[in-house]
Amino acid sequence: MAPSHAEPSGAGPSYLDAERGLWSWLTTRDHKRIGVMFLAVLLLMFLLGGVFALALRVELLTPGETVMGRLAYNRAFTVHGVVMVWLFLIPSIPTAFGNFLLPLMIGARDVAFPRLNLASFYLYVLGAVMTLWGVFQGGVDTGWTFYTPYSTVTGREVMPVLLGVFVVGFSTILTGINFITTVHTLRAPGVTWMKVPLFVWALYGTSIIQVLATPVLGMVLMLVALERVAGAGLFDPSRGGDPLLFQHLFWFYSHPAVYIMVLPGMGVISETVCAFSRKRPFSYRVIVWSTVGISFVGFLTWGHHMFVSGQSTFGAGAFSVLSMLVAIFTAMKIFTWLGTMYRGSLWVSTPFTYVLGFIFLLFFGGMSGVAVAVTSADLHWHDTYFVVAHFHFIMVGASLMAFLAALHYWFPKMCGRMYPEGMGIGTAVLIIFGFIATFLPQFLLGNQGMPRRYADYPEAFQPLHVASTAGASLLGFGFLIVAVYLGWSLRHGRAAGRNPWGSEGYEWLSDSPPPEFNFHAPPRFPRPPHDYANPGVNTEVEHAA
Amino acid sequence: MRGGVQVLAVGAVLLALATLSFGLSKLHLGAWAVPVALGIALCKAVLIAFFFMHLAERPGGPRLVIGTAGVFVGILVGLVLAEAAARAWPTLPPGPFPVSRLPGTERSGPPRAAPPWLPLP
Amino acid sequence: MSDLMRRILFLPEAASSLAPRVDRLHFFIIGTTFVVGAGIGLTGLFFLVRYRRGRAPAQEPAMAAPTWMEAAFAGVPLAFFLLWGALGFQDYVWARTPPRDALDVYVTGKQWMWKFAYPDGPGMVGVLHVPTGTPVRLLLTSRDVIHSFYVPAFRLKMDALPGRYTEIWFEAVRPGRYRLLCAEYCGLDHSRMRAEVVALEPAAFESWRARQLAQPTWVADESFGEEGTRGPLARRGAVVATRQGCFQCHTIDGTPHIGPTWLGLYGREEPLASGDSVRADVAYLTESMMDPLAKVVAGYAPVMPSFHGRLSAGEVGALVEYIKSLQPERPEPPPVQEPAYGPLPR
Amino acid sequence: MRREASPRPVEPRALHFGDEASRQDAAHLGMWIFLATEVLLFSVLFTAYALYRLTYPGVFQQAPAHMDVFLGTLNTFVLVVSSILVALAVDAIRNGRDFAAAALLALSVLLGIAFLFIKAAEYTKHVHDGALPGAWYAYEAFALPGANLYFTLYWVMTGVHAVHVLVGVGVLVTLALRTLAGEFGARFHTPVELGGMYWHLVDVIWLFLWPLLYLT
Repeated sequence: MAPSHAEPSGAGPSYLDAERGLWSWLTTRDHKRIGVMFLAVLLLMFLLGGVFALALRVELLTPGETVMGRLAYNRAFTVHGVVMVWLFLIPSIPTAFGNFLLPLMIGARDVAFPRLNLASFYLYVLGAVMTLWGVFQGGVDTGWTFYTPYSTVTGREVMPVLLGVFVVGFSTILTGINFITTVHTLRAPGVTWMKVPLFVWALYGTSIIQVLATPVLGMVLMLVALERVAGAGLFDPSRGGDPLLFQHLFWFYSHPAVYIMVLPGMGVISETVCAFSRKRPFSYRVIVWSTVGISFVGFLTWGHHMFVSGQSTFGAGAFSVLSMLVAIFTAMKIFTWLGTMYRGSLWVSTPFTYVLGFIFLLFFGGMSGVAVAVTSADLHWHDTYFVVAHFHFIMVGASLMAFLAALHYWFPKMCGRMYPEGMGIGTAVLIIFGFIATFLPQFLLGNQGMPRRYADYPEAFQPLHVASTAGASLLGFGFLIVAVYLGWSLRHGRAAGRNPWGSEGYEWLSDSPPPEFNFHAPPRFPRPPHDYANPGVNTEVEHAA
Repeated sequence: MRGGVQVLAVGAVLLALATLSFGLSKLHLGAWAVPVALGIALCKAVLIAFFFMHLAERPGGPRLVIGTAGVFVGILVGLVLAEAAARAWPTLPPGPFPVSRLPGTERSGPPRAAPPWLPLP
Repeated sequence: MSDLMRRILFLPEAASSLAPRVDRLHFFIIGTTFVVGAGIGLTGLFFLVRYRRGRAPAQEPAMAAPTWMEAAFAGVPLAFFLLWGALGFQDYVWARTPPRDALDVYVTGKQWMWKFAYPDGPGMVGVLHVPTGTPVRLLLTSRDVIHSFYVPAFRLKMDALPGRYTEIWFEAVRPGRYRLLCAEYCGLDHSRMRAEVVALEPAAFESWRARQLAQPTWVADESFGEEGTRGPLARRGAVVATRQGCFQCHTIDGTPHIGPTWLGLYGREEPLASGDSVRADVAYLTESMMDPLAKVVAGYAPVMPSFHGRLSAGEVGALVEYIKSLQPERPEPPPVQEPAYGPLPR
Repeated sequence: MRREASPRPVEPRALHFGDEASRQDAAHLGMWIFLATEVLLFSVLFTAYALYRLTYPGVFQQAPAHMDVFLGTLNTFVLVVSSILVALAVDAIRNGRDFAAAALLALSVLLGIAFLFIKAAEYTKHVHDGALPGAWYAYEAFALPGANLYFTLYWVMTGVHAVHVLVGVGVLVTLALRTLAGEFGARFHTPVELGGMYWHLVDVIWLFLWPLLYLT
């Protein structure tokens, strides 16, 4: 190594201060700044999706028309679904926290293709703008699933949304390519495959899914667009086509997409549960192999969305069994996290509160997933609020809790300041409670037979809807508090210091916030991450000037 | 220069295989036609990947990546076909079948005439 | 016991022979979930109290999962999941394999209504009459987009796809009226696409059927309004209506859509949103085209654009004449809706 | 600071990657992942083809009779030869003969353009027959249920492929010009290899399209 690239040792400017001005942010190739920009846009999207979620809950307070008509309702749930799934949950943890942390966690200076990384951000913004323009201008009313033939015959403008989601998908692919290449080629000396931090493993698994599944979605959306423009007929029964083909292809992407949403969250939990239990993971290899297993088996289960769609009984049986396999990996992870806590030294902090919520809610989300993957039970539950509650347990109860855990855990890493801890724990409890109050009634609604996407419903369903709406307002209030105190802490939080959590994770070896090129000197990782039996062995090399 | 000879040799094999595909198509192999044709195409693809796309020089990552992609293509095509083939009569669509549209969107299906930029004879 | 569980879980009554089967598995799964979930929650809480920082030694105990435990993590849940999968699949196959002696009913989903037809009898819109204690095979299809036939009390759901038939069967065990919902999102009025299944004692069903055969319930006929029955002005009106996009909101077959149907509209007494009512005569129809928001029929959103300046006087006359011509007749019972195709050549 | 014995793992310092070998490794790996996404992109169309071939077996067997098999086969040979030329060009640039490499790339560009022209000729013929995709299908000689789907698939598959050929031609032109400008040589030629890989992938996809659409 040429010694001419000597960097200042000790306290240099952090990545936040290395360059100044808006332009330096917009043209940056620093993975940390790109991660922060992603985070900012993602939070905006979450706000938008959340506002629509509350609007939907208010509309469902009473049967008949409460605050909006049926058309407005159909458009609103489409906005909620499209924004939350494609503009928030799928990119959320990988693009914001993954971008920020992945190079830090493997001791690299940046991701493998920094320019591609920036391109990915701008593609995401472009796709988001197109999608939002589409949903507000044209008022798309297809739901986020774009089921044919409805999406090909509806009078609303579906095209800009299809193209927007396509572009967002491209951004996802670029991030995936970048992450896989980075993990393969840029690990620091000493970081062997079985010493890669668990969050990085989760990102790696996620990237595999993103890279292999997203192109399928892109092509399917293009085919739907072609159907609308040219009457291609591939999904149109009046021209001999088969609408089930669309469902097959769509779920080939969109079922693994569920794991795109939840796998990074599981990575966050694996990371934080070790940090706050002061213990190495109960079984590193179980977590690693279940991560890889989920990203593989997740591709084999898409047909369980189609048990009552007219698919063959053979297909239903096969997909049902394969779905059971993927649930196993989640179960293994849950047991391993509990095992990690066993005889640890638990530090009850805000991230850890979210971890506990995550484990508990993921368990119920996963089990209800198994329940709807049971073919006969799905005859009753398919497309009812049971399914709605199930996937909200996974997407909000798990992914969003993990997002909040990550936000609090790495908040000091990103901006060098702490948030008020007591407030954080209280709000976390409030959010978890509000979440259960929102979605537990929805399980019961599903049992009672309330189908999804209903603007209006028979009166028998009202009590549970009222309960759910009450819970939702609690949940919304909780998010509001988080926004307020985190915003306050950005300016006024107390300085965090390099490693406020005393974590052994590789990323905490550098300053908080990190310097522009992550480490002042090449780090040395002789011990695995999360090795709390031998604290302080992993260090940066003392710079020999 | 050894590399150049190798490229030409592989190229010759590729051209020969292409000719073979074409020749076999004249024989009308019936049910075997598609598997045989796809098998030959796969051979060609493997040759190109290994010798032209430098896979021979790059063990590890790249082979893993393209192998995985192949597996997933197999899963997608295979499971969709397996499901569709097992559908009982009368669930396979019998062909063009009149479907009524949303009232008023009859025009959303384009006309059975060429678009203006494609003049028909 | 089952009834208590049903009440706790908010399940509707079990009114078909399938429902107890589904419920039994449901209780098994939910019971296991709650036991294990409570275990996990309590374990977490226990750890939280017992191993809270400060109480436990700060030094990390050297500990890793033994292999047998890793295997158990995977094996035990898998055994449960596969057992449920197998039990469920058994019932699923049962639910999708109709007995030979089943009564056939053809079900057609259409935005946003359900139509039912018996092989020998008249069709019905919105109400399906079935005998109890008899297997009923449903052959479902759709006229436009995908719908889903869902009767919560029967625990039964099957999509109705355009361009093909799907089948499912059920056997109602008790007489009663059961709610039928559409479970697959199908557009504007998806949430109002409801109907009813009326289960009758076999004897009552037979007498109902005999009565229906003698005096069929009126059903809007699709083929109504053939060219020959209309005058030239009405025909011109049909062309104008197509060109102006009237059919985006109005139907001519009796189906309510974004706007009121035109079938039988002329001369009808329409209730207004304001509480009054108005007789749909030439004056009202003309006013509605020119100033549509003046008198909106109750139950419809005020979304119609004004056609003032977009329609000539002649075109307005033609439209009115066309609407006049759309009077319901008492049609023949619809022909038997058999699948019109044979087995596929393989 | 000492250097690791093997080129990987890389020191996270200096120019991002430790040396040229690991830079190449990363570039190739990234390119392969991108190619994998392309493969999955086309797999959607192959799935649709397989499903409709299963549904309308007769139509798909008769369809090649309505295709211009001669032009299709000619196109196969054009693409394979151009692929060989690109492989030769990579070999040439590795051995430092950059003018030869540029010439070979230019030749394969010509073949790529020839491919597009032949394809256009075919398309014209189909338009004259009325064998247009989807709703515009009006080919009297082949009016079976499902025939319109065959031609929809034909247009979409070859159309998406043609777009890739077009992009590939653009890439090859850029590479040829940059080679002529002396940007690449025996030492640094990763872009030529990557661009070549893209072109080969386009070729491979055609090698699957050709038997499915023209031969069987």
